[in-house]
Amino acid sequence: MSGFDKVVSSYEEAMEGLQDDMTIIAGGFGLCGIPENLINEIKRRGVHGLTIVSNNCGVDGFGLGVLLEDKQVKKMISSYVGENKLFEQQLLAGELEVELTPQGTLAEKMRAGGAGIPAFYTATGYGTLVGEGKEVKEFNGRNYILEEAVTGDFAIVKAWKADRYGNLVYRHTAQNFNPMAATAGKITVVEVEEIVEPGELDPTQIHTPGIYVDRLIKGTFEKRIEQRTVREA
Amino acid sequence: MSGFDKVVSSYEEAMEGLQDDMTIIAGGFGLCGIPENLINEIKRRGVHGLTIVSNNCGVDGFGLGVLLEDKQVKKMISSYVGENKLFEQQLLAGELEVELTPQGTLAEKMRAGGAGIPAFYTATGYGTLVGEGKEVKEFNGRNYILEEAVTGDFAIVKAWKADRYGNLVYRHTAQNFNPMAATAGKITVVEVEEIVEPGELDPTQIHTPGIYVDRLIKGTFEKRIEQRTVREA
Amino acid sequence: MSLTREQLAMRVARELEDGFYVNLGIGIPTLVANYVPKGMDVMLQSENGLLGMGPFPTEAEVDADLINAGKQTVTTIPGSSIFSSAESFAMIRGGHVDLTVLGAFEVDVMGNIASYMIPGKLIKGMGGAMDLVAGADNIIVTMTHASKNGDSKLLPQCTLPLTGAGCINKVVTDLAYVEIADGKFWLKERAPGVSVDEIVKLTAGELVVPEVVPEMEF
Amino acid sequence: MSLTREQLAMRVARELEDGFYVNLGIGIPTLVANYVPKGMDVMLQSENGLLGMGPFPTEAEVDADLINAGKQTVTTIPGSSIFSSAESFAMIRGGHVDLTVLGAFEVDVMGNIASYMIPGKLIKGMGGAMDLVAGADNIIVTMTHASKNGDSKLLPQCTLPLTGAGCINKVVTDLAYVEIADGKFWLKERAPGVSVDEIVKLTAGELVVPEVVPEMEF
Repeated sequence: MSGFDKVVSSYEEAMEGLQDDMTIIAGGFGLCGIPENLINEIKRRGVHGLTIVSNNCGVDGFGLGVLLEDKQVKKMISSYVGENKLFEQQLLAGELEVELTPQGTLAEKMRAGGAGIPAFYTATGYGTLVGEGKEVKEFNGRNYILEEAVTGDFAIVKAWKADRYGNLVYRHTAQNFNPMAATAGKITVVEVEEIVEPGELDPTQIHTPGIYVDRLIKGTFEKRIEQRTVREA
Repeated sequence: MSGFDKVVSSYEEAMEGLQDDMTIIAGGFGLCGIPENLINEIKRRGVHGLTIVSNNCGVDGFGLGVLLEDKQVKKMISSYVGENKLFEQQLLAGELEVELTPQGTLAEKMRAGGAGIPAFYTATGYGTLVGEGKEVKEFNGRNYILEEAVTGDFAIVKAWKADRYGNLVYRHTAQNFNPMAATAGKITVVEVEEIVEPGELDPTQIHTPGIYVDRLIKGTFEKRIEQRTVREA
Repeated sequence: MSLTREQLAMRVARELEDGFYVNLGIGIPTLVANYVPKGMDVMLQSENGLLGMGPFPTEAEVDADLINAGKQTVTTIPGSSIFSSAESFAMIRGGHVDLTVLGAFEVDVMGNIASYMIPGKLIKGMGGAMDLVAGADNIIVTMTHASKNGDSKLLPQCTLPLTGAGCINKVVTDLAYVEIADGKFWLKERAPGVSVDEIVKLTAGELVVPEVVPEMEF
Repeated sequence: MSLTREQLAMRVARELEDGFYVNLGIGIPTLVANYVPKGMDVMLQSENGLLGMGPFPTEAEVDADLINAGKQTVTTIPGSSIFSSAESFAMIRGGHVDLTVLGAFEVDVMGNIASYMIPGKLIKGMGGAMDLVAGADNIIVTMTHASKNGDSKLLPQCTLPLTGAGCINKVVTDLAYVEIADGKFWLKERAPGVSVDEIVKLTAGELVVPEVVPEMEF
């Protein structure tokens, strides 16, 4: 295949180059659309001092929560955390730092990071703790705060289908933060459920163009459900 | 149908409320994916003093160029103009003002306008005429200029297919500026080639969600080609 | 009698209009979807990236890849769309959502809201709430008028860390419907059988009481 | 002999690498696509919103909805993707395009480039050029070394309005391949049969000339 073939043959290869103290941008919302196996590979590698940019931090024993077990995470940049006990323990013990960031601001910071926008103004968080110490500017009579972009040494992403060139399609709301994460990594690693040949995906229906993707691997997924809510049939 | 049915029955109804001195954001790149019939309706209405935000200004007798015939346009905010003689004449006669804006900055200004981002930093244009008089800020050792969002009283958009709720799908590179334009109008009017029932479009494959669309009409299109380049079969 | 959770939701539902795109927070706000008036359609926005949320799935329909902002499994309705979280908050921040309903710990006469953090307790984060209150023109806060100890939640100034500043102008409590303007609360309606005196007693911020305060009807 | 248009394109093409995403400007840069080395794949980005541009269509394939940034009808290759102009410039501004090739009127020793505007002539606009030069780390400018009047285009300081400041470090002219660093031009290669003296004479900005200047081979 050509130089555009992004497929790698093992999870070890997928995360090659990951080192202590790196920043990782992760897709996923709750446990939906998270790169389960890439997270497990990070755990296996035993790197420490990580900064993780992700909306949430998984649960005990699943998702990003597994990285807490060996205290691999130094800092979380998230909008909502604390769905697991280890997280709470390490936070209260001062072993873990959290930078709470509004969900929409977090999504936009990732997009900005990938799009070469170093900073943008938003009304979100003005007049709150989130706005403290940030530049304020008035536009049309309203106050906004300046938020800076985020980028990562790695981005880890879960998609549904990909072609070998790394063009990605997400399934339902498993899309969430994944498209922005994919743009914001120096090295973007994607795991998917199915890999097809270039040309099999409709060019106008690709969620993430392959230009953002460095490595691609096919995995199998547990897809654990956090809140299983059902109605009578 | 429900309150989400955006379909109107005439072009007159589609552009109802358009007045002198309004700002209109238009989709399209060159003559590709332009809202041909909505432009013609603006001409028919004879409103004047318009500010038009569009990457280009059409050609003599087609696209936005027709609005020059009766001097309806006060100001163009564009990245590339002057593909027609009337434009040049009116510009040189001081009857028309042009605010040249880099193409990527223009696209981002429209997106920002729709997304509640009043301004963003970009390196594009720093140290050039575009950057003059704009705020400069350094991030990671590089200088960036602050660019403000644009919004319009109306946005006019051309899509391929829509459902009655205004969910839109674009065809090939006729997408271009249309998705951002759609988000940036106080009133967003869309013309399409085909209207289907809600549920017929795949929810994960919609380019513009219907929430951005106020009025929807089915039209027929000339789709003039600016540079017809072909190879031997 | 103070309103039940269902009555709170019913009262909020009266603010709906046909064709509204609505974001409903967790808890009582979620119940509002059950009381959409007949002949009216609203479409629910879930900030993780879904417009046109349907009911919970049947056991057979459950799909781990289709959840709402509360991480619950859901379905979609015909005409729905699914998109990234950046697009979702572009919608919210850009003011395209017609109505946002959310709970709160406190509101004050300046339209400030505190809803995500109680110092000393574990802080889980604001999720999308700060974006929602900053992005919407039309927000309804639903909450009890006072705590179980009788401490008012409608204050001269919020005591807890804010979720948003100067962004709230409608509050539906179990005792009253109150609007916020010009640095004051304005009593508009009272719950059936609840006296104006009781509302006044449990409202710590300045409350303007008109001569006649209509009783809500259900 | 100064390089032909085709030789200019061939020389630029040597900077390509397998798997490069490349944006080619109008004119000579477009020709580079014809000289991609054997066994190497590159993918062409067109800034209106297309990655994976193919050749011109046959008469039967012509589609008004499928054009490139030069407004020419084109085709797509397998593995292409099509997206909005905002997404396209996110790619460009974010530095994801591996190589940008464009023409210019002037460059100078500080890496400034002037390419879109000649005062006194009708100004058509910069299109995507300012975004391209600001977004790419790896840019090659192709142009003639001097005007027909013999005026150098490699200057101590650009005289025309800039397209970008401090962003150019590689220039392929019809006479030479020159790099820009530390406020100087650095002569790296000369066109076949072109003397170093001639290059020096036609380079107005400070030019560092090494002892040996290899001749390009074609």
